[in-house]
Amino acid sequence: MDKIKGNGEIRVGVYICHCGTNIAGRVNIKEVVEFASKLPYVVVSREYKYMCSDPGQELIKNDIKELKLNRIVVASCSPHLHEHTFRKACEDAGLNPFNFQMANIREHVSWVTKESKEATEKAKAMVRAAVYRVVFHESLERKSQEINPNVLVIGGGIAGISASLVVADSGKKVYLVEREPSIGGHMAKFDKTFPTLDCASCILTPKMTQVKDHPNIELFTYSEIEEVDGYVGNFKVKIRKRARYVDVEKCVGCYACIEACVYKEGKFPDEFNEGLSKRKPIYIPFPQAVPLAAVIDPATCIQFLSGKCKRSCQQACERGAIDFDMRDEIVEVQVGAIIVATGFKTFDPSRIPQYGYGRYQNVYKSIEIERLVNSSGPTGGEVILRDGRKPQSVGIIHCVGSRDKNYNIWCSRVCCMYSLKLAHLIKERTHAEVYCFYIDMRTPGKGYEEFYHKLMEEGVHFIRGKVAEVTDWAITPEEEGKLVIRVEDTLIGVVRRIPVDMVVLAVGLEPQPDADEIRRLLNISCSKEGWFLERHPKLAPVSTFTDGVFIAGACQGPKDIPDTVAQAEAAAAEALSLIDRKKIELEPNTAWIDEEKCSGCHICIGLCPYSAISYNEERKIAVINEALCKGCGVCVAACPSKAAQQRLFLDDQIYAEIEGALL
Amino acid sequence: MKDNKFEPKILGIFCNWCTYLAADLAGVSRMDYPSNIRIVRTMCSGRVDPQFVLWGFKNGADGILIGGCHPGDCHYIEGNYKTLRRYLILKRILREMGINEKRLRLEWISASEGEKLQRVVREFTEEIRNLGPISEDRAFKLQLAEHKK
Amino acid sequence: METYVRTIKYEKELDRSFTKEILSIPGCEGLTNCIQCGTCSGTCPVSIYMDYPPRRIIAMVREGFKDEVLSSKTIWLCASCYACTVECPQNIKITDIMYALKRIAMRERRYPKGFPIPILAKAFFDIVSNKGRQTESKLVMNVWLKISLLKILKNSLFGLKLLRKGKLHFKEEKIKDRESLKLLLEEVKK
Amino acid sequence: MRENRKYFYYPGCSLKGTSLAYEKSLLAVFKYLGFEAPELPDWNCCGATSYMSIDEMSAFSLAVRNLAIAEKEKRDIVAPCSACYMVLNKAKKYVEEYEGVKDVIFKGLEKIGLKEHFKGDVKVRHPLDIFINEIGIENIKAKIKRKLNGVRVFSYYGCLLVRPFTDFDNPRYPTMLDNLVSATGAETIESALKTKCCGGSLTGTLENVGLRLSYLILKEAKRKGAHLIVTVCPLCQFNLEAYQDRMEKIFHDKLGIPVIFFTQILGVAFEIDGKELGFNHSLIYPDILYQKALV
Repeated sequence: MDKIKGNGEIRVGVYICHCGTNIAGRVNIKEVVEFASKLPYVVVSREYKYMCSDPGQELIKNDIKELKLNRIVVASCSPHLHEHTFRKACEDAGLNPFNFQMANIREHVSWVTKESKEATEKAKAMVRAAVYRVVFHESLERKSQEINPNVLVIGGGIAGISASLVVADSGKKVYLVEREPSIGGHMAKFDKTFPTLDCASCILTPKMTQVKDHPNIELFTYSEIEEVDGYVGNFKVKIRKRARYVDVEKCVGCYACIEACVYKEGKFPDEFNEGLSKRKPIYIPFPQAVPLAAVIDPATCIQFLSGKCKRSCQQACERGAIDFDMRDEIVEVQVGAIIVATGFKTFDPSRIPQYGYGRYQNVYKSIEIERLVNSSGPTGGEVILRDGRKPQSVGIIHCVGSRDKNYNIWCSRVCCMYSLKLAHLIKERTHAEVYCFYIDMRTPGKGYEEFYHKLMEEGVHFIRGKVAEVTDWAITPEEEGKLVIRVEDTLIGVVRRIPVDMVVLAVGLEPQPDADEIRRLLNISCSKEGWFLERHPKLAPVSTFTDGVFIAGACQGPKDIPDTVAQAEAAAAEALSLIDRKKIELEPNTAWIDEEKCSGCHICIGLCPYSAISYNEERKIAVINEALCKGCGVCVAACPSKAAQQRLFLDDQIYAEIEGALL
Repeated sequence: MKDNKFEPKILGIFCNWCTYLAADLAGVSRMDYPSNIRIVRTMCSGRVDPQFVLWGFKNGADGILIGGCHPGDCHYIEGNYKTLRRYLILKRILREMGINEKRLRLEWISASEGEKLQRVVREFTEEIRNLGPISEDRAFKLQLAEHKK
Repeated sequence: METYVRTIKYEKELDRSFTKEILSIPGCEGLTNCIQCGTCSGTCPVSIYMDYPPRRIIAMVREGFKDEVLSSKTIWLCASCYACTVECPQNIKITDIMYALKRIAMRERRYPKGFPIPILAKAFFDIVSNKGRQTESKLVMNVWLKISLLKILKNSLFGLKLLRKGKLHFKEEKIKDRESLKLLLEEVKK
Repeated sequence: MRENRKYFYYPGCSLKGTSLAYEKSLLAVFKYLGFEAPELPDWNCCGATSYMSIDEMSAFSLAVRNLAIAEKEKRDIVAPCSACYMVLNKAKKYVEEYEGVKDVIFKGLEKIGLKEHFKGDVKVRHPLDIFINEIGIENIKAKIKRKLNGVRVFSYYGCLLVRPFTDFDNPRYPTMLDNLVSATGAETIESALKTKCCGGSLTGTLENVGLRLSYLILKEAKRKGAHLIVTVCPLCQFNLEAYQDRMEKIFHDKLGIPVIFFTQILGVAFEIDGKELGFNHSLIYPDILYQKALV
């Protein structure tokens, strides 16, 4: 504290927030206010119910003007939440916003401390640390940078499609990257959507076509993100266009190549039909695919396996679209904002052996049934067992892989509703007896509960109980040849054995297996379950902690189509709002070199991850290019002569903060 | 406080992007932990100058916890690797100085690991509580002895 | 005249301290997490013989229905096969809770009278506490003596069959250092 | 981690009583494979399930005394009885996980001079785990002299071996026993009942309950065309074999299915003498294993 520079009289104002009872319920505010008022340089110390509210901010602004305060400390929540708010208030009152420091006495004190006395002591220490630190703060200027107006959207499911269209319609350029050969995602596989039972492809296909035809959308299918560089407003993105061996520009989707393939019949599991039908090595994923173009799977194509195929597909293509020599291609694009909409994966039920998936052929995953009931699916919409029989009784098991600490703890949110939908469709197509086994029926949504009632009227048996096992173990003659579901009917309190022909496992939603790679590429965070983490669960649901990167749809957590679209459009709006600012102000926490102290030792140069530091041969000193500096401070910590310094994180500021914190 | 046991002072220096956010998350999730820790924020754990640590001990910290992003997850590409290198050297220096090296700990705690933060702070506080005040370490005893002369 | 049994439960008839006691026992801490899904009952091989399925026992313990729980046959029917514990989606150690309930029922002598399972447990306990090992023939005789002499007669042919095949013998099994076993058991019971 | 693990054999009460055949065949097979495991000195009852119903800490202390004796000699334990295996592992885990349990048990161990010998390093393993993960299925295959082709085996794990503290197999759908039995050339039968409870001690106390559980397993084995049942647990073997004539009367069903230990079927494949394998204790003799047609 003795080292304060002589830049005029220092007048600190301290403001302690109650945050309703969030802080005041644990911390003795009066004591902290009293304590703060006695700290050095403190002119005024006040409390208020909600500092972030208008009257709270007014209090600060008035004091700045009337008491000539030139340093402000607010002790309230995390700076990640309201630092911005209070800096703005300082600025409004004519004080440089960087003469401000925040003490986090909510997240780091009142919410994590049981004893009131301890919490009060800790709050005092945090306030002291902030006051000691703010004394060393100085006025700083923000630098601004231009924002690239293009937007990258990762993932071409309903979330990515919706976000792309909103952004593109506003006149901005969109790069939409999808890793499958067609956009459409999971929704393209569904027949009907709950609770309205409107046809999924009737509402999705027009949107897919719009994407294809939109002048502002550049579509990259069968492509993945390779590298992301840069920061908000100026991202450089490398996209790997995987070789599809069919030129999308030339292909018209006439199927001639597929008919000509040396395989007369499909032989390999069809991914789009969840393996319920077979495809050839050259195929079009589904008739409404966008782009409507064939793709060759090199893992099954004879030409790629042996090099000795007749290449009848190539000969059949009049437009010469097939190119066996095609290679992966890297395309680099520049964008100002990124929307991540990478979706989810369905739970693999073979992880629960007692449900018999993979062992009993009439145990299905729900997504397989979506294909079975789909009129463009492998059976033309007929619900039949693998041996061709029509099931007379069907059991639908909810919460498979969800709400279970042995697998995934979360509720997948969509399973109750899609199970009801499948129950309806199966009943409609087969007139079978349908049993739904649920733990809790979760139908919060517009028209959802009504749909549940409709199903009850239709005569579906609703049995409350988590199924213990599905077996082929027959005890009675009626059970022979059937799958037996054993469950406690918890509403009656009796264990039941129910023989059925078909079992449907309502599998839950999981993060994509490679979500972690996307997370690293974009420098965003995941929740511990693996879903992408939003900046704030309520107030910033589509932002991330990395500026300029937004998230939409099920990659953030399980959600249904309406919620996904709402979030996608919100993410698009956020991205547009960012881009339309044209310029972005950067946090002035960059480093610089004190030329007089620099000995030219080179230590910092090798450390900088952004190559922002160079050596000036003439003056024999290091020089930092502040446009490249991102403000990590690694060079500062390493500089042996203290020549490197970082704004907002000056050594003196941190020393003072540490001293103050150790009350 | 409880049982008149020694209550250590603990300084936490957390990076802005991972561990500081984990502490925020622990708060939002109401995961309580001992109040001994005082948290100071730097943008990257790579900003932690070894002198911060020494300054902390000098100013009465009985234990110092540095928190950074997991290897490979650093917001600034590889600042945390530099932290690790410095940390290892710093531990040796502390040993030489006669300060128990257990008083300094480095942990990788990501933004989603509120639970880990709680666990680490609990463990570390307990460990330091058992070690006793830093003034009982050799370095400080020597200093005190010097002083008396 | 027909009599009707009143089934309403008043708050004052519940024993909340019972719930607290169970919660404090190692292994029983997960009790409050139960979502009443019935996996335990459905998985349990003997739930079909129980007066209350395990799911209801958990619910009753949680709400302090001490009398019903301690006098139930359920806790004694549990064969401790751990199937419920493995499958419980909330990772509640149901088998451990059943053990805890058995112990309290024994302590308070609340188990169903003449029910053979607690008798076996007690006989087992006594032999092992004294000898350090179990002698199966002795255990069976002790239990049968307590239940009914008739049972011995009824099972004598069965016993003979086992004797002939060397599956049953009357040599008493015991450990050498019974002194230290006694010390150990006394110490941990304090 | 200790190099070159050494083992003690922990018989438990059953292997000295109703399941002498298990002890004989296990030791014979161990000898044949050159696996050394002397009997744990002055071992005591593991505490088992009944003991746990009376007093928790006494039950844990009984189990831990055995662990401490083994650890004193720096050896691990092989426990062939599923109940002993589970109980010993459970005691170890609870001492590790619960301070309250640890404090009491350590106080007890101190009293009998075993505290300083017990850190909780000792491992408790089942012979099945040893065969698969220590000796190795390939090594076992190489030593097989008599292939048991054509024998249909219902491999029955029972409950406690795989639940809930086992780490060497999937507790919901174990396969290790099937793998081992297949190594002899015998065919194993897929069944949902392979980990279902046999009734345990209920067969002795509530006969109608226990017998029905055992009967369902036998019935399923019969339905799936099994020649014999192979098991890893003394109580399962006893329940499934000894009461078959009684079940036949109650359930009006013809059974007569041999129930043997997995060590016995291995012994047959190794051509160890039947008496050494304890077949003289069998109530239902597994003729099928000795039919000439197999050779």
